Amino acid sequence: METLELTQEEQFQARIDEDIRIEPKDWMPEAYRKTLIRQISQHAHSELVGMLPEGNWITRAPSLKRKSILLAKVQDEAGHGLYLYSAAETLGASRDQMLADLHSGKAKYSSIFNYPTLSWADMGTIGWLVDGAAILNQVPLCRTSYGPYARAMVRVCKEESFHQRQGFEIMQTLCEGAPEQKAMAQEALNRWWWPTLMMFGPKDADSPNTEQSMKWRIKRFTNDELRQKFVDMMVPQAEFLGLTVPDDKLQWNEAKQGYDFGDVDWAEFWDVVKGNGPCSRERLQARTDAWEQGAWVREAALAHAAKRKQRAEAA
Amino acid sequence: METLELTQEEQFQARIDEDIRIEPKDWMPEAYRKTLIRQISQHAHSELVGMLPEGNWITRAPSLKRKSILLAKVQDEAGHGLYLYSAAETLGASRDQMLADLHSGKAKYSSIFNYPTLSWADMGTIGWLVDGAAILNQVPLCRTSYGPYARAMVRVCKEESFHQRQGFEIMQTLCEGAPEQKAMAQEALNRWWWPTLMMFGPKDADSPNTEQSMKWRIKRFTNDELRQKFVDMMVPQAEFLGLTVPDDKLQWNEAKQGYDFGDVDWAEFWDVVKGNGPCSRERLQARTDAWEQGAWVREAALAHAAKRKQRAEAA
Amino acid sequence: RQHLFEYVLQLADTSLILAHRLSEWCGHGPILEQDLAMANISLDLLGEARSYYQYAAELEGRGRTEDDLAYLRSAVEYRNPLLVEQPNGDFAQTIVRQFLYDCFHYHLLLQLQASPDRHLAGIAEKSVKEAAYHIKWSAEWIIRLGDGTDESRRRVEAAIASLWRYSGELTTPTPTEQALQAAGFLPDYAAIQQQADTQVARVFEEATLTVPQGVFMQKGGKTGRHSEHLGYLLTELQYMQRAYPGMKW
Amino acid sequence: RQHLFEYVLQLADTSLILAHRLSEWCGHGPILEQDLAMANISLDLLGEARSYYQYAAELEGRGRTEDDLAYLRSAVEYRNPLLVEQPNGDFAQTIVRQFLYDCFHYHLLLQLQASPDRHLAGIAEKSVKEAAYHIKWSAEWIIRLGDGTDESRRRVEAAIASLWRYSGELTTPTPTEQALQAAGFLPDYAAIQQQADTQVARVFEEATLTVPQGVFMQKGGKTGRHSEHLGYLLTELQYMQRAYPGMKW
Repeated sequence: METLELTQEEQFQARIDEDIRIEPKDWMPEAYRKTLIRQISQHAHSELVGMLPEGNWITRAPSLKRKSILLAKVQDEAGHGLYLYSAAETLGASRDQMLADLHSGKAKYSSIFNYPTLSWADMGTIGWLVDGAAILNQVPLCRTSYGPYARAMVRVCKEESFHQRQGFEIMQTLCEGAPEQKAMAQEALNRWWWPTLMMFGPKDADSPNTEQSMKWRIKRFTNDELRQKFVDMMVPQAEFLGLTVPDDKLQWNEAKQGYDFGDVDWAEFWDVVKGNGPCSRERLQARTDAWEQGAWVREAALAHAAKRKQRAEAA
Repeated sequence: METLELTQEEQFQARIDEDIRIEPKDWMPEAYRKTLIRQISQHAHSELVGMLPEGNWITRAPSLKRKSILLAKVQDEAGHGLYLYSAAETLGASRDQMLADLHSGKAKYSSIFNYPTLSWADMGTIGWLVDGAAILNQVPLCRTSYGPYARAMVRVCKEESFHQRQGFEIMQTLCEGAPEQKAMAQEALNRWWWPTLMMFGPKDADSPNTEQSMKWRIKRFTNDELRQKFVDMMVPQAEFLGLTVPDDKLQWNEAKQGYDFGDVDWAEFWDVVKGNGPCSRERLQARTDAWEQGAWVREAALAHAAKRKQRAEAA
Repeated sequence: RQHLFEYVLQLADTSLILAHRLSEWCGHGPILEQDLAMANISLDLLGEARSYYQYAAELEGRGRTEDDLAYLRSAVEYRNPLLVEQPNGDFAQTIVRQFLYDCFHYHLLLQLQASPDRHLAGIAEKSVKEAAYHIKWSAEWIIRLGDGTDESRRRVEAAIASLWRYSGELTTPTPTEQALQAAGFLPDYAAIQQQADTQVARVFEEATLTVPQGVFMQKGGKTGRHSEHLGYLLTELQYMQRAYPGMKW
Repeated sequence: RQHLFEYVLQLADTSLILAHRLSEWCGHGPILEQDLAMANISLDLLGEARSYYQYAAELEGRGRTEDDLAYLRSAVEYRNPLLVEQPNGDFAQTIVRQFLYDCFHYHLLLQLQASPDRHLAGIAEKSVKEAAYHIKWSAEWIIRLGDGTDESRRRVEAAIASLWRYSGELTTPTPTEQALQAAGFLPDYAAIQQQADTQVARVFEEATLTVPQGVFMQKGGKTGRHSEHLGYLLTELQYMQRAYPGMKW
């Protein structure tokens, strides 16, 4: 009889295989918990750090309407960060600890945010390409096995696709505008295309954790699958805009019904991952500055709350 | 016999009356020394603080040539500050003490620098009007009784009149330019005219120290005399530029062969003197910030010099 | 009508400049939730500014758009009071600037709802609800900082010492405002000042802070005599419109 | 000729941006004498930039002026290396930025004097005298700060840690520079790098500072891929020309 009983781990995997959500109070393997905390907090950090490159153009947005849309977008990213930190907290991680790991460089965030935003067209390109890539990465996560994460991703993805449309619209306006505007759009695409392809991570052959993550259904497609999907989706959009994708090797492959495309500069990819991106230092500095300069504010809020509590108890 | 001997003070005054220069090693009354230190250091502080309103436009100058001229001009002001601090040091004042008095608010500087520079035309107006007024105040000081001060003023005045011509030239370019440029010039004149008239100090009736200073020949004209001279000099220049002096009461007086003009807003004058000028706080803050943030640099320079000296002595 | 145009423009500039300052915090706030709160208030003010600019453009009737008014006027043409252009400084400076402005803004909007100018009244009606939230937020922070730690108290006191002198301009009417008051379009500022003072006093008391007395009040922004800070703000705000004249974005 | 134009423009942008950064110190230096010194260097570089821009305009032959080139190009069109656009930071950051640049600049100018392009050689001949003064000044300060107090040492070390990674770009030739080197218009950078390294090592030794090893070198500025700092610098630098197109000043 005993041999027929499933171990906890087998029961857990069986639930996952049946697409039953895992909830905070359910038993879960320690490796699953740890992997999820790492992944969710990394995602939360990406939202937080991701505020910086776009935040860089809020004060210089070219119209009141654009200023408003951009500020609202960056604000949404702060909101996504909040959802995601909360989701990670259901796994026993504390927000302070996660932030400490970000600030110490222990925790990672998406490398794409280590590139600078140099023109207004970058606001379009980030919305269109970077958010587009993020959506491809994230939509499958709406069905991920961990309940709080999946629910957070549903909200995130809804807003992200809205942002993506706004980004595309910025590009469209530029491409239909004056020659300087179209040139600005092309120049931005030239800078962002390759870093965006890097967002899907290393090649499958160099991505050892993929298999376990797919088994746990916290990942549902491989890096290369998503990258192919992205190229196939974006090339026609670039053509629609009248922009040229900066890749000589790009070519339609009738047999695979998809595009062949050049190889990412993996040396650059690993340099950026190792913290040598063009803005790596500035991004982390901006976050730690905000955190350190805000310490007295957080302390004041705690001290005041304690005083209030004490007074309420005394009364 | 004794009654015929002159006291030290009488000898001193006799030298002054004969226009013989007083030099650092000569005997001088304590009040003379103190008055001079106050006046020279105040003048030095004015050069130092005076760097700020014009410095405010160096990074926004409208052409490379103008940027260069403006930077050189502000640099000259730093140089004037140096000459004048040195002149005051010959009277036994230390530069550190004079600066401490500036930073504590004990020492004054010219009130004109407590007004903000809000447009490029202010660079023209300051050169033309403010330097023009400064020259009227300062030219007589080239013949002042105290030698080091008089010699410093000779150098200062030479450069100031060069600056004044440059300021006038900026105004002329604006007035001969596009309508927006001429409007910019007029708007600047409107803001600076009255504060410039205040540069000559209170009315003679309210200026109790004038008499003693004139006796010591550290002042050679009264405030009202200089103010009249200034108006008589500037009104035709404004006319030449095609600008309107913002004074309803301005009118040529054939009898006195000079202009009648409206009264300065003395309430504003005293407010600014008391430290309530529009930029009083910012100016002093900028200077104390520079001083405090530079403390470690000065300490390092001293420490290094001491180390070198020690090594030289040991060798 | 010219006076109304000028006044609506003043309101627009004021909301825009304060919104711009708040937006500078975006991504750099001391607490993520407060980053969101400041972005919210900034967005409210930006929306209010756009309503005013659109209305001002309509009143002027010379075909200028909201963006022309915001992006193509120089510092000396801007009409915001000095308070809102002051730099963010630390969080305490931002909170004090916001609270002093909110106390005025909220009570002004309450009154403007009854303006005989229906368009203006309509904007006020919509904005007053947002302003009620702003003042709640900034008042709570004044209390937390004043009655928090020694450091927060020191910082909020320093902020009050540096910003109080700009509060008087808000309720000191310019000739334009006087003309509109005389015509019954604008409420009397003495009443608004009293309401604002009462609110400040109440909040400061709870925050264990002292209301400054006898401070010399600076003014000038509402008549175009700004601090030197505004020019730098405008170089950023206006750069794109200036660099690419007449383009659509 | 196109390469030469691009290269002269790169020299011009480099001198202008560094001059601009130094000019930001004006009125705020730690010692009045050093305020003067920084203004002097800034003026030298500004003069050098103007010579290059004028020559670039001539090479281009499309009627653009020095001001058109300086004021009407966007950040991605600017060609200065990343080092010179880095913010002033504290005095130590300014000194380290200056010293690293001076070591390259001085040795480059020494070589450029022998360029077959007589115009370029002429500008170099004039500028090298100034650059000799600059390097003397910045080297002395490196020594004072390194061998000064604990605090100055800590600060200069922090500045080296943050700026060293931009030094490699100076002697990493772009395709344009390679083409000019191949044509004999530009000296080989390996020799310049060696001379600069020797000088850095000598000065650091006297300053009791350690030369960093194995630092990942950032590049991009010379091909238009700048840091985010440059955009803000240009909003100020270009504001007037952008706001009032085509006017004379």
